[in-house]
Amino acid sequence: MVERIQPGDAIHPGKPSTVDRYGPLARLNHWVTALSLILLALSGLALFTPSLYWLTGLFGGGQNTRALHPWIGVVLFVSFFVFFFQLWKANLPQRVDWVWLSKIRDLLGGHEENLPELGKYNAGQKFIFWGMAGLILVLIASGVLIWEQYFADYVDIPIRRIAVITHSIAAVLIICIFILHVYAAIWTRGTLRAMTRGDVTAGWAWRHHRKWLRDLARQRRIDPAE
Amino acid sequence: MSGSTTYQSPHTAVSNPPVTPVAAGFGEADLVRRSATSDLPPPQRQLTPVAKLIDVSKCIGCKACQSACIEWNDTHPDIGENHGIYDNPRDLTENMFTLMRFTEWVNPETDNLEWLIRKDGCMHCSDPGCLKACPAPGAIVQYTNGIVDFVHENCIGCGYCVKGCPFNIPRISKADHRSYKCTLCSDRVAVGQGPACAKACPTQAIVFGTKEDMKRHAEGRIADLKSRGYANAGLYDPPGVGGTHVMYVLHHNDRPSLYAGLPDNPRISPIVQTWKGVTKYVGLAAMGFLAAGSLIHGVFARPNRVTQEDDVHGEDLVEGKPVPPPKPETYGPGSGEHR
Amino acid sequence: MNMELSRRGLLKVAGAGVAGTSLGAMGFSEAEAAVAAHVRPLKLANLNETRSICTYCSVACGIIAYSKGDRRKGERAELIHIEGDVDHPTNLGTLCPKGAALKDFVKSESRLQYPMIRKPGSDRFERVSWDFALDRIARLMKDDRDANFVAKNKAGLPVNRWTTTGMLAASATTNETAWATFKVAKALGIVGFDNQARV
Amino acid sequence: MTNSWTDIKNADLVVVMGGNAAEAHPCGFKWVTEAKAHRGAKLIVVDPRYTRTASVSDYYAPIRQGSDIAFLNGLINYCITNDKVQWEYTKAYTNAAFIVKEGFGYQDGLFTGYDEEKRDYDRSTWDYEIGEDGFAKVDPTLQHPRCVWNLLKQHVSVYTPEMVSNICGTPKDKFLRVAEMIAETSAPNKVMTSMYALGWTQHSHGAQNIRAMAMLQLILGNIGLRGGGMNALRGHSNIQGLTDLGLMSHLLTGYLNMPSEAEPDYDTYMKSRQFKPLRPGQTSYWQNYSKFMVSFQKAMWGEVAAAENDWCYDYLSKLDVPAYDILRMFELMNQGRVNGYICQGFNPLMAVPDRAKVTSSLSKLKFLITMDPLETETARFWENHGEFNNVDTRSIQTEVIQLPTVCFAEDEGSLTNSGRWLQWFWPAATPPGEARPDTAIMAEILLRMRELYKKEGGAFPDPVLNLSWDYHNPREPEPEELAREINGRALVDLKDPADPSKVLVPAGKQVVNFSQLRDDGSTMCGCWIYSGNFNEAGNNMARRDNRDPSGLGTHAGWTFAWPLNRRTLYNGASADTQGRPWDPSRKLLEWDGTKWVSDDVPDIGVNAKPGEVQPFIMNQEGVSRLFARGLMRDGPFPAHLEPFESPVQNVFNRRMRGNPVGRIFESDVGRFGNADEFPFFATSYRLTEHFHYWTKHNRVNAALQPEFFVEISEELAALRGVTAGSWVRVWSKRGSVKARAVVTKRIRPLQCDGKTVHIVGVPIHWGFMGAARKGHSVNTLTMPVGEANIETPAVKAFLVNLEPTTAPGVQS
Repeated sequence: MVERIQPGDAIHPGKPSTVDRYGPLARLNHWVTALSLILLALSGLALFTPSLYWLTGLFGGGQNTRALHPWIGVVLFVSFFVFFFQLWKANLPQRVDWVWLSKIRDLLGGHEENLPELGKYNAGQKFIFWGMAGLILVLIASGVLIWEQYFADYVDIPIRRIAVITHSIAAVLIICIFILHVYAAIWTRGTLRAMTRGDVTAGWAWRHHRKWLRDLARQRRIDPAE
Repeated sequence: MSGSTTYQSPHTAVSNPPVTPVAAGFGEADLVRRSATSDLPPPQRQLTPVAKLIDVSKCIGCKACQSACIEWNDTHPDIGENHGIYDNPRDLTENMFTLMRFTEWVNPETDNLEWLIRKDGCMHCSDPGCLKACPAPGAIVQYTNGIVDFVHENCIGCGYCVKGCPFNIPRISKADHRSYKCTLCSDRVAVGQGPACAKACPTQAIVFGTKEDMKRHAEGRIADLKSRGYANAGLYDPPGVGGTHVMYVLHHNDRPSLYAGLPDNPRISPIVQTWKGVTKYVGLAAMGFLAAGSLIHGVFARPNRVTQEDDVHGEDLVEGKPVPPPKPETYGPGSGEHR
Repeated sequence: MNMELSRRGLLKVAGAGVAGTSLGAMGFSEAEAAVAAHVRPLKLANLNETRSICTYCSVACGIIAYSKGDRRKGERAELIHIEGDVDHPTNLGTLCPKGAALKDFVKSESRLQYPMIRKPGSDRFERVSWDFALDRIARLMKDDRDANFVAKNKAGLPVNRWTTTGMLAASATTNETAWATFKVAKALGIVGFDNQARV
Repeated sequence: MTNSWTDIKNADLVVVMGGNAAEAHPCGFKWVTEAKAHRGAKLIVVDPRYTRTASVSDYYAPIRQGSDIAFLNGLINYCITNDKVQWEYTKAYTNAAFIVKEGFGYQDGLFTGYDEEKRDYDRSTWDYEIGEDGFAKVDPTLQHPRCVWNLLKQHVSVYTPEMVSNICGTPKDKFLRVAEMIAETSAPNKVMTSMYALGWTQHSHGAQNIRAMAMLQLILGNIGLRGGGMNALRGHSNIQGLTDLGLMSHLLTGYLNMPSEAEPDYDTYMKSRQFKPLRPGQTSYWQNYSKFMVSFQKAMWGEVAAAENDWCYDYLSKLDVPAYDILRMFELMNQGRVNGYICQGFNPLMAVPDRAKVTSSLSKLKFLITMDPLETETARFWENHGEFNNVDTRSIQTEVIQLPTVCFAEDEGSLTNSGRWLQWFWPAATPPGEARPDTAIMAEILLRMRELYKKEGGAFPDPVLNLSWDYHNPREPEPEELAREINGRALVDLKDPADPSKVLVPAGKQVVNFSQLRDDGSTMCGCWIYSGNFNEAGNNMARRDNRDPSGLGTHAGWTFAWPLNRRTLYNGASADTQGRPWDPSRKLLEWDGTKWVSDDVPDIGVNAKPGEVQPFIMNQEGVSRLFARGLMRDGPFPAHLEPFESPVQNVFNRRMRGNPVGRIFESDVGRFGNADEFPFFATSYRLTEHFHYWTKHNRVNAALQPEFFVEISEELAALRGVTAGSWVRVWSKRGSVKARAVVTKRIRPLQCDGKTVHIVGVPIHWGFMGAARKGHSVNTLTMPVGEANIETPAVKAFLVNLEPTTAPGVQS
């Protein structure tokens, strides 16, 4: 059975041909989320370790950092989950993901041709997607529990202690994922334009998400209106 | 001086506070700990540790300490409600640094009612959990005399101190988002005066002096209590937090928790220890390792580029030209299914 | 005898015991060497001290009132703080929850500032001048005294009672105020004269 | 207080009963904790509630409020039965040996001579047998059946531990434990102190409560010693001073009496005040009465007071009733017989029992003048504050003039504390707005009335016009001038009677103390007992030498104590009949063979020989009185009396209600409830966080105990379905209040006369003015009963009912 095409994904023949990968809403979501995550990481790290406390300077001091961080978290949470609902189906795991994963060395070693053909997302991307989603849930939940300004009166201190350590660990993990995500996007040349212009080249799609491209091409033939 | 005075009671105050400007007797140079600061220069001198001793058996629960605390610190506690008990305000607040907590307890051994009244407030731990938890450099400091003080200019109101404290003491102001607690009246101590609560205490159940003297004074009090039938009377100076600079004489030192939940064995929560310890180091290491690894990979490994062949195949597919067929293993049985 | 004189010399009498040794421990003796970066400066600096006695109960604790401005020099003096007087033999500087909060009694928002009058049937007080109030009081009292004074009883013996106006005196005023009050009330023949000692 | 606050540290045993020293006088209570910490003293608390004093006690025993006499008589009985009596003291320093007149007796709860119609006793049999020599007859062997000791023994014999337990609800074992501890202080070197307050005075038999303890203290030999005595913990900062200065209906200054109608002239007045000694060689210091009286009259009316006009004796009002006390004034007011009222620093709308009657009474005034630093409910009694003061403003025709006065911080002068210390203080702040000192207000009223009298004439203006008012600024007398006037001065050169060439005090100079006063018009003195406060040595009340060479808390150089700077009253009794201190380690007075030596001022002639001159110098007997003769209206011995409202009957006379000579007004007879309708037994008190109705105005104290509540036992809460912190309605025959419920183990039901008595504690403080939450006031519930001897309102014991309700302002 053919994987369902994400709405908005489409091929534009040309020189070179491009493939629409993300619509404006998704890109907006992505960048709001990304910016939020960066700000959260910076403000969070400032409070996580004294050696980075200087980062509070970016936010106008410790008080502002403390006040802004949770609100940025709320923005990230909302933004990410609007994003999430656009993408979650395409990120459902498939058996091929395991095959892909088992050959990850080939990927890093520059032998992507040895890897299976993939749909819109590879296992790494899916891992990032689900990792982010899960950690954001953990972070927002634990973050609310330690949001002193509004919720301190409703949460027992032992719970708050668990929440704060959970928040810290989750934050570390999400930052790690974030690094992977950013690095992967940079290392895999031609990727960034998917989130800037919203499209990728057909060659990029062929190389990395060949099944996705094949599906789109097949769709195009079925639906000549495009 | 009253030469032939037969005994000396411990008075917190030997003279009235000065009105001529006096330089503080200790300051930044006397810090032994400073929150979120690793490069604190070692103090040049060791001040003699001080302590406040609260003799619960002498306390009449009059709340003079609360009153004196409010006045000295110019705080404004709310006029609340009666909740069916004598504890008022209902809890410590950013405007109420100390609080009498009342417990009615029938001693099962004697069948007598005992009204256990404990003055709650910052214990000035030798190993202060608040300071350990605090992320803001210099918001919490500890002097070599043992006073743990909050420096409100540096406080960011995050509430980490609340989680760090084993005694549930700091309170974050909803108005200015800074954390407040008893300072042991550091401003008074710095000019040779005892804390306002200790000075006011009508029965001198609260006394203040060097920690050593306070321990000695406590010994006398404990002996008196034992002679009155309190076999388990003792000094509460919990080792789990390295001892405290606010200590209690308790009639029932075997069961501190009788006194409105005074922790039996207080210590900084292991969770907080882990959070401020292992988590921080492992987390930083993980993030650093990953970032460095990526960098190294980026420098030394070839980037994953789209090849010309890929471009050709991609364009071909778009234009409907033949392209290499799908790799067989991609389409395993049921592989296209979502679930 | 004034307080300047009387508070010198006898200052450090009570209890040197434990606290005596503590004083040095606080670093007080090395004050000049220290830098007060964190510690709040003592709020009593440059205020005027006045010895007083707590106005509440009959333990009569010694207190020191700290004020900005010196009344003895005819300046306007604002009360800033009140604390127990360490030199006082009864309280040794301690205070109860009332005494420790005396400042907020003196500076209560419900302190009266001006003479007021409430006319019969009215639902409000109106501000009046002292002259008006005192003249009005003198008039009301004299009229009532003249109308109802019992100079002689039925047997014709002088009894000099004024029973239709009474007075309750304040047992928190000074002896000197009490004596002045006593003289006026008893001279007027007010027999319905009492103070809180009765209750 | 017979002793000073600092002296309490010398006690071996402290009994707090009829008071709550830790809560009402925390800084004085310090000396109890000192006695405990340094002498190993024990503290006993006997109270209906387990108070904060009890929380630091060594032993607590519950008692039903108002039954203290039974408990105390039980203690006396225990001591006598178990031979725990300080015999040498009792025999030498009390009237135990005095023989009482034939005919005196006690039966069915009443003493001889009761007249039910008049509600009064004929006290003629309550006296000693007088011998032909004019002295009272005594039997030093205590064998005579009618000697005081044997009468006392018989009188208290019914107060067995079982009887005490039955009346008071105190479990027998607890009573016995208390008795055992107290009896130990009969040893000459063991001293007990009694600390009491309004828990004893505010009953219809208040004076007898105190007498009972005083008698116990006497037979234990604890009066006059360091660490002993009867220590009345007085209320306001200068309530002692105002009593000493006679700001009461029945008093002049220094406990001189207002004359009564039966004393129309000075000779008659003085005839009953000769105070001839009842035993040979005794001091009977009141023999000097005329010196103090004449000097007082000279202070009042100066030159006008002369021998020819009996020192202006006519100027004094003559009372036709024992006193126009506060309850009587409100009764008269309610009858429409009072037109004007001045409330100087007094808030009767909150403080006087039966608030509904108080409101009704104030509403009938033509004018009300209030002088106060603060808003008072009284000044605004006409203002509607919903259910907290539900009055019809328009119908109230009272003109109210509210005058702002200074408070202590802006004032200067002296205050007399409970230990009789007159302490001077100085002004620290500028008064707010136009607030003025009370002295200025009183002066202005006087001067303006004088002007009117001069202009218009009027009713007997002489005492007003001639009142001595020669102050530097008559419109605002200075505190020091007034203090000097209180001390007194020589009006002419005072010559030494032994050597007329020697001038003791030149004219115009201050007398040293009252020993120099004379009854020939040559001296004046405002208040004789205070004399010495401000003499030529200066303002002794401002002395600040706080040294204490003995280490026993005398502090003789600190301010001034009346009389004569004496710190412990009756201190002559601190030594045995040989003049040796009972306990050398707590030496107070010691006879060195020719004179008494002490760091205090001896309360006995300094050369008066021990064994010959007895130490109770104010009494005609020279000794203390276990038997009070006819000096008390309700009996020469204390006898158990029930409160007027009580859940149980008087076991000695079930027909008798309250004190048979307690004062109630005809119009109030219908305002009493009974136990069927009002089954619970309430008491009123103040909390340590508060001072009466003042601290309502203080944000700090208001925060420390913010809201009106009542305290009940867990058992009563269960009985009525009340939970802690919920609202309850409490009502008596006279009114109803709503309060939060504090449900506590500190109050327990008591078993009295076969009934379970549930106690309801109702604290005072709240009203409708100030910073604190508005609240109902206790006096809505309390009874307008006057104590038999002194007319103090009996507000410590009354019947109420109680049920759950909703918050004020919320309909149930």
